[in-house]
Amino acid sequence: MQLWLIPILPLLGFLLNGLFGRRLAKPVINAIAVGSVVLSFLWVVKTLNALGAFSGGLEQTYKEHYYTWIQSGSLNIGVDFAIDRLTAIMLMVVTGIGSIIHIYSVGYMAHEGGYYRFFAYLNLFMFFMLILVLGANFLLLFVGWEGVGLCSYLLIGFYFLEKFATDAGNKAFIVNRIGDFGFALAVFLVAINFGSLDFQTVFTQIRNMPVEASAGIFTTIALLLLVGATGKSAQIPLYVWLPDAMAGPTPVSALIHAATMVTAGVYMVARTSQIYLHSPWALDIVAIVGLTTAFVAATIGLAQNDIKKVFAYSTVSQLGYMFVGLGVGAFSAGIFHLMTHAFFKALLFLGAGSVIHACSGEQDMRNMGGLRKFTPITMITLLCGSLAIAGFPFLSGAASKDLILEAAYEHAPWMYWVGVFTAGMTAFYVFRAFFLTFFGEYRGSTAKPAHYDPDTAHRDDHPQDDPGHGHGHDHGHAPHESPAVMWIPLAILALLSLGGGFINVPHFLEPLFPVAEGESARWLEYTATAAGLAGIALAYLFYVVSPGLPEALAGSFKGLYNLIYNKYFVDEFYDATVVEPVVDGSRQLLWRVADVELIDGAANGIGTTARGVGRLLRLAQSGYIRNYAAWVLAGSILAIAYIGFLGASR
Amino acid sequence: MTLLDIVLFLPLLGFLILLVLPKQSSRMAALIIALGVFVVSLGLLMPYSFQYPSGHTFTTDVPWISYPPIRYHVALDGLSLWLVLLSTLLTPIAVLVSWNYIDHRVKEFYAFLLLLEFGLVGVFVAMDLFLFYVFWEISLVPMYFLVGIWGHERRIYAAVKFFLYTMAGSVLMLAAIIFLYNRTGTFDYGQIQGMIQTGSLVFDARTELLLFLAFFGAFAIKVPLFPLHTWLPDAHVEAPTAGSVMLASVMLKMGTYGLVRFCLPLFPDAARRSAPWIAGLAIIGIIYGALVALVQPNMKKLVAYSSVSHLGFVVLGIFSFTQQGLDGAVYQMLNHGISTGALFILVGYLYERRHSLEIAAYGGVATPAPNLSIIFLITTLASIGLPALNNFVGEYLVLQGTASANFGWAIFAALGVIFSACYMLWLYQRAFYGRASESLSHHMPDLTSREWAAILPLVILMVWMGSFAQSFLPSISVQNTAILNQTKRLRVERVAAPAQPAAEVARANR
Amino acid sequence: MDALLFLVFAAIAVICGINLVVQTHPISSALSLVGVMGALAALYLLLGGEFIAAAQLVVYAGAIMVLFVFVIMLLNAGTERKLAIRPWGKYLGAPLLLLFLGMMAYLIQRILPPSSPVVFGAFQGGTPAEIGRSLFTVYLLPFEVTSVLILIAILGAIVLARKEVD
Amino acid sequence: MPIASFLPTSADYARFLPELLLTLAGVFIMFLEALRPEGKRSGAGLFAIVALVMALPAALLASSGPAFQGMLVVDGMATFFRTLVIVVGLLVVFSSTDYLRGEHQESGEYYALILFSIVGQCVMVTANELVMIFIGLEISSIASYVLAGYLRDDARNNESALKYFLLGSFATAFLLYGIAWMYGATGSTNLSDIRRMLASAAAPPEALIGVAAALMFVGLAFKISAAPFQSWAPDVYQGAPAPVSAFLTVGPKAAAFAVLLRIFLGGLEPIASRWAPAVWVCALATMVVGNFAAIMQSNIKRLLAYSSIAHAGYVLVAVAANSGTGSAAAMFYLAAYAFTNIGAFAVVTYFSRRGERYVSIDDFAGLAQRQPGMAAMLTIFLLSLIGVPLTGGFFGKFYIFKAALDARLIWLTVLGLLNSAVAAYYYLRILVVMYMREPGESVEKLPPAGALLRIAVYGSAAGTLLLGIFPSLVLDFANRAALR
Amino acid sequence: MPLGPLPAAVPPSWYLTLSAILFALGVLGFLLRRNIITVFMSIELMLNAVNLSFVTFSYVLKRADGHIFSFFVMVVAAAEAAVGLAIILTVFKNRQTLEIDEVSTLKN
Repeated sequence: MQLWLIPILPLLGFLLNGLFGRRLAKPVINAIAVGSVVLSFLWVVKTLNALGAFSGGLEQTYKEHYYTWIQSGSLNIGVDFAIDRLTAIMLMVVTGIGSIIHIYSVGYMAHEGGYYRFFAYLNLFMFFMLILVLGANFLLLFVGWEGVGLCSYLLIGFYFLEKFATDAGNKAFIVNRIGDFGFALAVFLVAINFGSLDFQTVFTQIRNMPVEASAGIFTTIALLLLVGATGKSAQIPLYVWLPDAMAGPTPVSALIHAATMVTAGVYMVARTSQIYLHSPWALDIVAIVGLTTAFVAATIGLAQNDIKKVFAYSTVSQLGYMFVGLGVGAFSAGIFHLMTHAFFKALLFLGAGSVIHACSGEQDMRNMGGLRKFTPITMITLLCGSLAIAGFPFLSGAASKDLILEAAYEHAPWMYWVGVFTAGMTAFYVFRAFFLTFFGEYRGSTAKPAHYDPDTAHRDDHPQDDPGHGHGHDHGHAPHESPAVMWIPLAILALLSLGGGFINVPHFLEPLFPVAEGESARWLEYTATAAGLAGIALAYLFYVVSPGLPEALAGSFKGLYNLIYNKYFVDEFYDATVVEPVVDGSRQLLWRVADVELIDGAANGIGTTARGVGRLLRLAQSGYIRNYAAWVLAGSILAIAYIGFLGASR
Repeated sequence: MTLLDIVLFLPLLGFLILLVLPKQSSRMAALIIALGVFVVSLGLLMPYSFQYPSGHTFTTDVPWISYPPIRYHVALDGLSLWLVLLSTLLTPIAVLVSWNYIDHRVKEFYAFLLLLEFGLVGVFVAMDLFLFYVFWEISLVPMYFLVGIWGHERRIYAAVKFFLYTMAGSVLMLAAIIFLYNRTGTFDYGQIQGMIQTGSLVFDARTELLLFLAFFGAFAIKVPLFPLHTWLPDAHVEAPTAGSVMLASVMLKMGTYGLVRFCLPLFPDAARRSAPWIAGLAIIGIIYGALVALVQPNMKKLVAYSSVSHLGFVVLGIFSFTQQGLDGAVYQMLNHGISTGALFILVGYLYERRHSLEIAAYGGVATPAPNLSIIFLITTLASIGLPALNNFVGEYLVLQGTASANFGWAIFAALGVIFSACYMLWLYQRAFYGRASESLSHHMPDLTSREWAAILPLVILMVWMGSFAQSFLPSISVQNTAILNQTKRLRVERVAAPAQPAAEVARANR
Repeated sequence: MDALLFLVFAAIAVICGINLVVQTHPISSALSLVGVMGALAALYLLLGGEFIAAAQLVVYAGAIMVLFVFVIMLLNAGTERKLAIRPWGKYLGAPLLLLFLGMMAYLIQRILPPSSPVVFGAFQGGTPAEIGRSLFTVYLLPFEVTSVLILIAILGAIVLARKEVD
Repeated sequence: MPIASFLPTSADYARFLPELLLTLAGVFIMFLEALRPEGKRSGAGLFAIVALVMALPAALLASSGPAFQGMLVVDGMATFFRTLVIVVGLLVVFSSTDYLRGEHQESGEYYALILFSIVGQCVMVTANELVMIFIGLEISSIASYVLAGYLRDDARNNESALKYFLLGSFATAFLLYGIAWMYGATGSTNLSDIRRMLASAAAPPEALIGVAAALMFVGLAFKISAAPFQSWAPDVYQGAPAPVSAFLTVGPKAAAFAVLLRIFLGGLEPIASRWAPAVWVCALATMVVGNFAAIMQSNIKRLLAYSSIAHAGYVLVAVAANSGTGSAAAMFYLAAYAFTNIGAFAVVTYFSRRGERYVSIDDFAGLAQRQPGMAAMLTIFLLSLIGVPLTGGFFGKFYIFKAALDARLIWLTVLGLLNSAVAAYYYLRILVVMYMREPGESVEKLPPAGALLRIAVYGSAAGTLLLGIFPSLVLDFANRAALR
Repeated sequence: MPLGPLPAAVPPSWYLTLSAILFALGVLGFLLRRNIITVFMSIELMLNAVNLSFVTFSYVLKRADGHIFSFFVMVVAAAEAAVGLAIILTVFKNRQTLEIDEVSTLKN
């Protein structure tokens, strides 16, 4: 089946653009970048079709072995790819959304510097993401896992002249490293306990093992994996990197930080569901983490003014939902939501991008408004996306979210209620953004300097070529609609987020995750939907009907408002408790004191002592013959005493 | 006269040739010789390319000194093969990187470089304890001069410190070697090893421990293991680029190699008994090195401390006494050689352009010199153990092995992986990202073809070793299995085994 | 009788010896040294060393001491001057010497196996004839080799003391 | 017993041939000197070289056995040391000529003295009789006293000579006193007899022998500059003319060691349990004093003097081992050290120039850039002194500590090895200034070395490396020659 | 020494004691005297003491070797005297002093 073609195509794209991109014309770069991804999408479709995924086939895992990567003792790790229905969905989402966003980027990045670099990174990301989903063992999964992390690092820091961008990049990478730390430990434990890292081998072993009554090896592994997942999928406590990640170009936020990479955690938990199913305890933790994240992120989302930040927190929140789904055992629901979320969140981000594009790089919603006049298409598509995420009946978001909530109710009603409330908040802040952007009057000054200065931003590597005019360039232009190459992808995504709910993912996944029989009570759906609609209405009231209200409200709940406006001061907390202690401790204590003073001091101390002894001995060398004679006499007396008399005693 | 002998003595020949050649031609001559040695050394791969012999190959064993019986006994096995190749590969690269860097007393410089290669290769192939010690000390001298003559401001302090540290360690090893001879009547590694295996040579616990420590001390200083590491930062900072490269890439491996080759098989019980302590030190080294590296204002110091951290992994793997741990450790030796070597080369490039090692003196290099920064990025990623790059395989195996030996160790050691990301990425951000100052952009040309030639092989190796580890691992693995078997037997059995006179055993082992 | 003689000459020897040490003028030290040598010559006789007693007087008291006195005169060395320098050696010396003497005395009195008292004429081996015989038979080689010694002495003296060549 | 039986046979003379040759040569040189027309230089140096070269085979090929009523005994050890001191003499003569020329003191007496002193040392190493030992010792010493003060107008020379002479004869008195007691205790001065006596049932009280041995040890320890009798050495070696210092640090020392081995490992072996511990202590003290005091030196001659003390300490370790391998190790070490040290001093001789102006270590700054050849040679010598492999010094140390471990002297070995690590520090300092500092005026106007001196330097270097790479050449001989 | 009625003859040990005392006096002279020549004479005193021991022992042993030995000692002493005094002369020529402590420029 040549599964290897799927990741290799983007890799080729990366190599071509990465090595020769600087000498290539933009059309060629586009052709390579977009082409490679689209091709791999087509190859995915062909492969899945051949495997009968679209015709109820692919019940069993299909696996291909290429070569042995690492062989040490009993441990044998091969480069194997495998496809089952879970992978199938991920493949479709990744390559599909990937292609769309690549196309969109052609328009969005048209005037950016480092063009080839951008697409090279994007292709590299596709490669690693596909490795992640195709990998048939933990280590290969880990390869993709870290690889996508790398690409996100590179793309977040794409505008590397800006300190905040590179800071965000480092933050993302390092926070993810913390997650990977857990993942790695889990991998070790798996290898130790099951003697292999191959999914099939491990899970077949586990299947015949009893479910753990109390916390045991499964719980340990599961929780360690969860640590990894929280890192990659931006769950509490490691979610802090995602909002900053918005420093990257918007398509990146859409592809990596909304649709695909951040869902890797969800995928991984689903992939290792066998382990979780053997540790109910761990599952509960997953659910609780998810729920908390969903709620907290949503609250923060309420008060953000940067449009991308709003969507970022909503991403965190939605990922929380997915984890709730997983945690309550509705794996298929989680994956379902993963897919739908990919549709509408990609849409939202790209839409936001289009808006930013329209407002010459402005991201603060307080300086937008009234755009419906200028960018009708964008508005409509965004509306679709917003409705979908708000859980408007029959739209994709509603379908998947309701499944999760129902499962949550089965598991523990209070979870359901928290979820519903969160859904309400979601609807509110999404539409808050929507209204602030498109309704009211345009508040942006016509000559707004961009938050970054593309003049230099695209001189970042080849100063020689003429500065194309980036977003910041059309100063003074009125906001304008985006070109077709940008809005057509929007349209496609809009359709998907409208109709995506009718793809029956749970059924498709049944061979992997059997769905609980029995129809759940209808009112559950109604309440959820109601919450969504209420949120929308509230947003309309606040930001269209009486725009003064929010400030008043914020005024009356100042403390609470500041708290959520400042994201609960979590970053500050981490800085104060982790970052600074480590850095200062290392500098002052470990380096200056321990290393220089103590250890090196001791070493040099030996030298000093030796020199001191030397000085003493020199003084004994007085130069006076009579003293020397005295030495001889003393020595002879010692010798006589020792050899002559004391010698007898021994 | 096997191929190995040729590989061993060509550098010495080159050294002599350089001494007689006129100054101006020495550069080219050195390059040709070094490359020649490398090409010849590739022939050593022959026996290892299709099957993986566990025994020795290219053995030469002739008497050197009649009494005490010291033999010129050199041989190659899966363990030494790659280290030899590493040395022969890095020498020409070192020649290349010093092409413009070294402008005075060029001839001596390259002569010493070749002499150093001679010593290093010798250390890895010597199968006679005495011969091993001889090469061990020989390799010390040229490095001393490389640092002391062509180094930076505090070069003399650094050189002397380096020499004395190593000397202090090795004299005790010499004592232990002599002691072993007095007990066994031979210096031959194989024979002594055999005696220990057959149980005809048994030490009481205390003696074995002391002997073990005598060897271990020498190696631990060379590695360097916390807290014996303080010579390393000085030596690295002061050494010229080529010196740092050879020091980090190959010389430090002498220590780890010694641990695997001598400490484990010769004193299995002592090694096993002291493993927890050593592992403890290794772990401290990993975290400590990383944390101290985090706050270094000087690039070379940073990389030096990172070496302390990385080699902690190697030691940890060795003393995990597991197949994976040992394989990982040996593989990590090579990885560290490649990636840290590359790092020093790149730092050297920066220094040649800006004449400063202070990170603060840089910033925004990526803009004027994109290629340099990309290569640096790849190297950085390799050294923080990004999958599909070389270090990942090594670190994974080490940690896997350690975990199966003692999960607690693995937890702490794995922390090192996080910190490594911190200091390297922070370094990269400060040096390469941001806006370049005018003066910097003017003095920051991109890589020249010579520089490409020096760095590219290493970069290729990083990817290759990361993605196709199996082209290296099997021969190493076979060797390590043997070593592990040698350390398996517990003293109780050996005491029980009939103690036969040493001479007999010696004959038996012939 | 023997005892008396011994005591007398021993006393002379010791007194002269002490005098040598305490005198600050080299000449008086030299003369007291001559005294010691004379006394010793007498004791040698008591011990039956006729030849050696003669040699003692001729070589030592005669030749060597003359040489000393000659040099002292040549350099007209006066009494020692007081110097600021105070090497600690001499202060350490005296107690150490007592220790030394103590050990030797213990050795001589306690450990050395006792032997018959010294009676004049009890030992006839010290006559010139006897000495001559063994010098030219058993000790031929050392006797010859000493010539080299003398040669060097002359040579050395010339090298060091001759007037400048240039 | 008939007188006839005492007449020396031809065999006796054959075994005494080297001494005879050298003596005759010495006398002949004195005649040459006397007959030499004013201002013309006599070929004394050349003649001395010829004589030594002739003496070499005579020493090497001498058939072993006693001579002159057992006054002498030619055995492997005697041959070894006789050869050694003769070679030493050769190298010293080579390295002296230019020096004397520079000082305008090139007169035959110098060579005559060297030859006579070597005669004395030959006598010492062959003697089997305390009388002979004593006389040989005195011949060698008196010649050395004169040599040390050879430049009689140089205050440093005088002082060195005076110190050497006074303290030397002071120590000799102790040695004599010891001999006297040994004679009194055993009734003999013949080492073989003494040993037989001590081993026999009629052995005198041990304390008696002990005291005698102690007093003799003092005398010899002084000659080999072992602590606490070392204090004269630095002053003397610093004050004496450089080539003479070279000679003093190896020639008389080697001979004294030979005597030490003969007396203690030979005659006094039966009471080893008494003297071995004392030697142990003495060895350690010597190493420590020598090495640590050397750390702070700035004058290279003085530094080498201290280092020679330290090396005497290493050899004493071998003596303390009190075994065949021990004495073999000591012999090998002395050979290696002879080459190394003469070489080092030869370079110093060359560098210090007239009046020994440049003897401070800092004067050597940048030598490697002006005279790379000489610097390289000095490097070899220093590395050998440190004990880096492939040099004689390394193998010397190796065999010594091997012997020590054979004799279970584990702590002495460890401490000794650590000492050698300390030693590395001050030798490195010289390397540092030679290679890592910029040249100063002392180096700027440095004339190229003369031919004879070159021979001395390169010869010693060759010897050092030869002993380092093929030690068997000498070591096998030493092992065969070793006592027991 | 035991006092009381004087015996007819004294045992050799008395001679040896005398020699030891003289030896010690010689050493003392070496340590106390500051005039180089006197110091040298002290050495001669020590040698004489040794000679006494030799002669005494050869009386005890009834053998002549001791005498021979002390004869050689005398010869050596003579030689030493010649050279030694020559050295002292040169020193005096250069420094115009015989104070032993002033000959101490080489030190440390």
